[in-house]
Amino acid sequence: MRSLDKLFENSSRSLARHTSRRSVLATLGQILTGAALVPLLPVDRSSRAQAAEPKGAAKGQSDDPKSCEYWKYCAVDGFLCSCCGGSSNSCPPGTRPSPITWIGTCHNPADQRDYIVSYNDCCGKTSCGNCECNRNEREKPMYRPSRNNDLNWCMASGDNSNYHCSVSVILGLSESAK
Amino acid sequence: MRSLDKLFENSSRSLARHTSRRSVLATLGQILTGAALVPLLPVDRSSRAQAAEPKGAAKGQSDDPKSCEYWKYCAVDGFLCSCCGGSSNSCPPGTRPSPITWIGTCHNPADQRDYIVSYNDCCGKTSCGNCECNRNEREKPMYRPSRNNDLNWCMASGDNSNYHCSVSVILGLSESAK
Amino acid sequence: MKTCLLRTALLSLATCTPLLAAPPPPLPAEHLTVATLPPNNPHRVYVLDEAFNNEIDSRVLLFDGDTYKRLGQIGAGFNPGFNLSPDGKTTVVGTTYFARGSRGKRTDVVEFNDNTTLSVEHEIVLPPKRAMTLPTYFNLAFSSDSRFLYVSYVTPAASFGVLDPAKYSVLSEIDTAGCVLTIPSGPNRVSSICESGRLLTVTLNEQGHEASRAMSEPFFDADKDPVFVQGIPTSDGYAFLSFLGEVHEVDLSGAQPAFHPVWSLLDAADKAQGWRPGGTQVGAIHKKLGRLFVSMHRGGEGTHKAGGTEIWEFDLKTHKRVARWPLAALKLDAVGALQVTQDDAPILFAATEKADVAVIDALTGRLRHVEKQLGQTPWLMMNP
Amino acid sequence: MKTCLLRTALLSLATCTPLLAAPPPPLPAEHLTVATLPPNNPHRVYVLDEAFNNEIDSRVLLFDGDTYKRLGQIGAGFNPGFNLSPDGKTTVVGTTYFARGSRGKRTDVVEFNDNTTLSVEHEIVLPPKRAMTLPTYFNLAFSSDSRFLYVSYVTPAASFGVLDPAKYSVLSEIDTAGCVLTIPSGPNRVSSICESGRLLTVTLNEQGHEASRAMSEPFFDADKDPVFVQGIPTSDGYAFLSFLGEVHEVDLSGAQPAFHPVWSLLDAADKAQGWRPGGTQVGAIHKKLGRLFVSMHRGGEGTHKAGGTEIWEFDLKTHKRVARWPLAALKLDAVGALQVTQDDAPILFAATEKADVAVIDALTGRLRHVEKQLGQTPWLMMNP
Repeated sequence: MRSLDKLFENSSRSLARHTSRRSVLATLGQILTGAALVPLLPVDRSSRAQAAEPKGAAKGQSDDPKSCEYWKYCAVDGFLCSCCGGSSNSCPPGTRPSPITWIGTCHNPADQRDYIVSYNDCCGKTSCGNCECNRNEREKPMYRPSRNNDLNWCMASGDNSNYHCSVSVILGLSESAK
Repeated sequence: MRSLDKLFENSSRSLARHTSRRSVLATLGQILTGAALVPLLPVDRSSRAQAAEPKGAAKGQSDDPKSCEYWKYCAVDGFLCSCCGGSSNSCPPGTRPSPITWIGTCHNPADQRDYIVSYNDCCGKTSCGNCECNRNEREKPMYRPSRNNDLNWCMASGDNSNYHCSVSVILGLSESAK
Repeated sequence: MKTCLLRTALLSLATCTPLLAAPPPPLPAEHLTVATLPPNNPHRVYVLDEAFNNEIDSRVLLFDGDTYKRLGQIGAGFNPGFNLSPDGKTTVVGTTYFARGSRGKRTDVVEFNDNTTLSVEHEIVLPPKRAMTLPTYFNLAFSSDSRFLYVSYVTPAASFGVLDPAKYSVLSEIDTAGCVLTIPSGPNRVSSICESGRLLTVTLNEQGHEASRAMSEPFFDADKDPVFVQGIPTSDGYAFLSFLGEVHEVDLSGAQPAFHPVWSLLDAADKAQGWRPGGTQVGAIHKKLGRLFVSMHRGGEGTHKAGGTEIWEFDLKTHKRVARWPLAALKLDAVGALQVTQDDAPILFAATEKADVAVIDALTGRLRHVEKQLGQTPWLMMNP
Repeated sequence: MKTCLLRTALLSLATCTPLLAAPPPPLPAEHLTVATLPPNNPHRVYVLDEAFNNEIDSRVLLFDGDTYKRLGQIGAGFNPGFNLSPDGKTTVVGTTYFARGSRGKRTDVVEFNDNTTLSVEHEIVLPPKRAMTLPTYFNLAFSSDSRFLYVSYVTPAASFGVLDPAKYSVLSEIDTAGCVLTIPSGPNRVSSICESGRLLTVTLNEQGHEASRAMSEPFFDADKDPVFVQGIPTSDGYAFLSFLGEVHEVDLSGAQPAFHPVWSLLDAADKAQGWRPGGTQVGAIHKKLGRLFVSMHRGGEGTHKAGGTEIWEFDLKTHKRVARWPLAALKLDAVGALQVTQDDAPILFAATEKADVAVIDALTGRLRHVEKQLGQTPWLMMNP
């Protein structure tokens, strides 16, 4: 459980900056659910290319955070914030990170490790409309919200519930990488 | 002046159905301004093809009211209501005709006559987004509003000022066709 | 000239010949009107364009599969759900608006659109809890007798609202213990899908409050092979396809859900080739003919949203595949959404990932028409 | 392993060789932040995407002509006007919202966006009279000292509002007798363009109310050769191009407008070939270099909105064409909007009718970058 402790610590720190205490607790709840479900299977490379292919993304790996094929985006369904004025882990100016989120596991080919990433939406502006990315590795339908990317994770942002773009934030190593 | 009398009669009749007395008067005001400005020049065919060309419309004439090249659309800049659930002279279901309008003259190749047409916008829904048409024969900038198609003619429709699509309604023969 | 024409009709042509050569009378003045919808026909389809690049401007487009005409547009706001009333006369849209378009006060609302005038007749303002997710049959759903309208909430805590579509009021909110969406059955039952693979079924009383609830046995395994939430209406309930191509038919005609034996879309060869269903509306069923149409592609884990490169047709009685239509042969892009009309000359509507909508003869697979760019992102299609 | 690496640094490698061959340490955890804009640079451009197919979702996109990065987005509502404050720190957007997106209560408003945070800091609610038309420099404009903000009204009766951008209040409405738009000059003068070809200039008092008005001589003929309303900023005022390619430079530095001698973009050969300016933002001027860039095409009457197939560069002193850049050679579609930066290494931004924005070296005409699909319909570009 070492990495899980680490995980909570990181995620709570990173999220506390932007969110109320209530929503941090909500977030930890989400992450707890998600972390408990991290599969031990290795990532299926072939499926990744397939998943991205129909949406016109380039096949294979990419080191470019503006590319849908960038390793951290293995379950992003939306616009990449790195093409909208943000980065792979920062929201564009004038938008707000979603206080709640869901997490997944992505394989980094550079070090052959699996990482737990937090998928947050950036909220409060209308669709960025640039760099649409649709990858769904180990993504599950909405009856498992902690693994679902169809939900608008700006949902709990009140007057800022508009969806603008999506980020993917490294929280720590996945159990399977131990 | 026979045709001008006729023109007012028609336009007031057709518009009275949908508009308050105030706006009918406004309309007649617009048409009066416009009618006084109907040029006596014949229509410049070459210019028409050119005007439509950059927007990808087919060259030359068309009998299809869904085509930007249909003769009545010689100064339409917007979406053709005939592609949105309406026709060349009717608004789509659930939209409202603009109570105010501007008029132009279009040449009908079928009978070689110039007709005065009323360009109305259909209002109260968001952009139709289909059959965009951009033709500007004898169209003038907004300092001559009675000849301008850049203005959103839904402007006076209050809560229904959203622009959906555009129609072109025959009001009568142009003076030059006498 | 009129008198001359009159004389012509009565007497000889000779005297008028030169005048008859004169030009035709001018076109009459036209009158500006508002078009009314033509009489209803079974081949109409309501297409939700999510307008994903400009998502606050989603809309429902009414399209005619016979004339290939766009009949009109219904506003759908931001990240909407929608459905049709059992009598087909009303389109309900559950959506969200912000006072300043992209920002400002949030208002969640259900709008009632008259399908003959395409105008909003009523609305019900909701608590700001509406499930913001992909549209399905279950974001917003009517009871069989239209007495109740159910709306799914996710905050992310899951619950649903019970609305009165006659009095335009909110009757109650019912917690679903993490289970999601509102699958209607009968006049007063609502089932929600749970992470455990079970259905939670809540029975309502006359006032639209919870009378009782029951949890079914699991009918799928969310870890091994999750089902799409896009249930497909059947004669006694809904069919749920799984990521790996299993068909779970749920009978909702009784007090509690019953589950038909599970069957697979795939034989050994299909499995070996990696065929799977995928898209935003993966299948459609013609109830009377007992035929299932599915959007199929080849791919691995994570490809459940990939559009189909083929449409497969199955017989719901024999569970046999009776047709297989490769879309490349029809020069169509991958298909993300399918819908079929319920009449005896059914039309299959197939929306591609490039936003074209194909009109296909559901009996023969013959392509009749391709409507180009029916919006930006047509993700769900409904018909009465 | 950490201690080993420590020892390594201090002592010998030998003992650790096997461990050093071990994989690198895992990537550190990241922190979710909100990006701040990089320091300003002269090559930024504010691009208005009218989003014509979804017009309630217009937006202003901030784009960097050096890094080719999209820096952020400012919401712009429906059929907006916009402008930058004289100090470049604020983007003002004049727009309209409806309570239910496509319908419902109409609210006209001016929003003040902080250009360092791209967030709306203030708004002024307007009477529902805002001119709904193509964006220009004159739908919304600041006085030279930012004391006043002027907003054009058309109902279709023409007038304008005088706003206080410090107190966020409406100071007055001034009738313009049919003349349109608000061309600012000095701290308290507003000129409007009249159908008669004259400029109406209203001088304001301290309270932002009308102190006096005067009508200029006609400087163009709306029947024979109308000018585009898209004035181009010059060192002493604005240049207005005519449909037939005449250049009307208006000096607004004095109490009343003065008109420089009219000159033509076209020589006899150009005229014979039917060259004309056209588009939604037909030209741009580099003030210090005294260079005018115009989007030119060949066409007849009615083609004034056609994008340019060539960009022509003129010397404002000699009135001679100094360069001519055919866009086909750069593999660019027809160009509908032009803007140039005002620094010593200027960049020309050219927005095509296919919504691509080309980044061109304004000194050489060399194409540096094409930003694909910068929105749906980029119709106006502004820079400080």
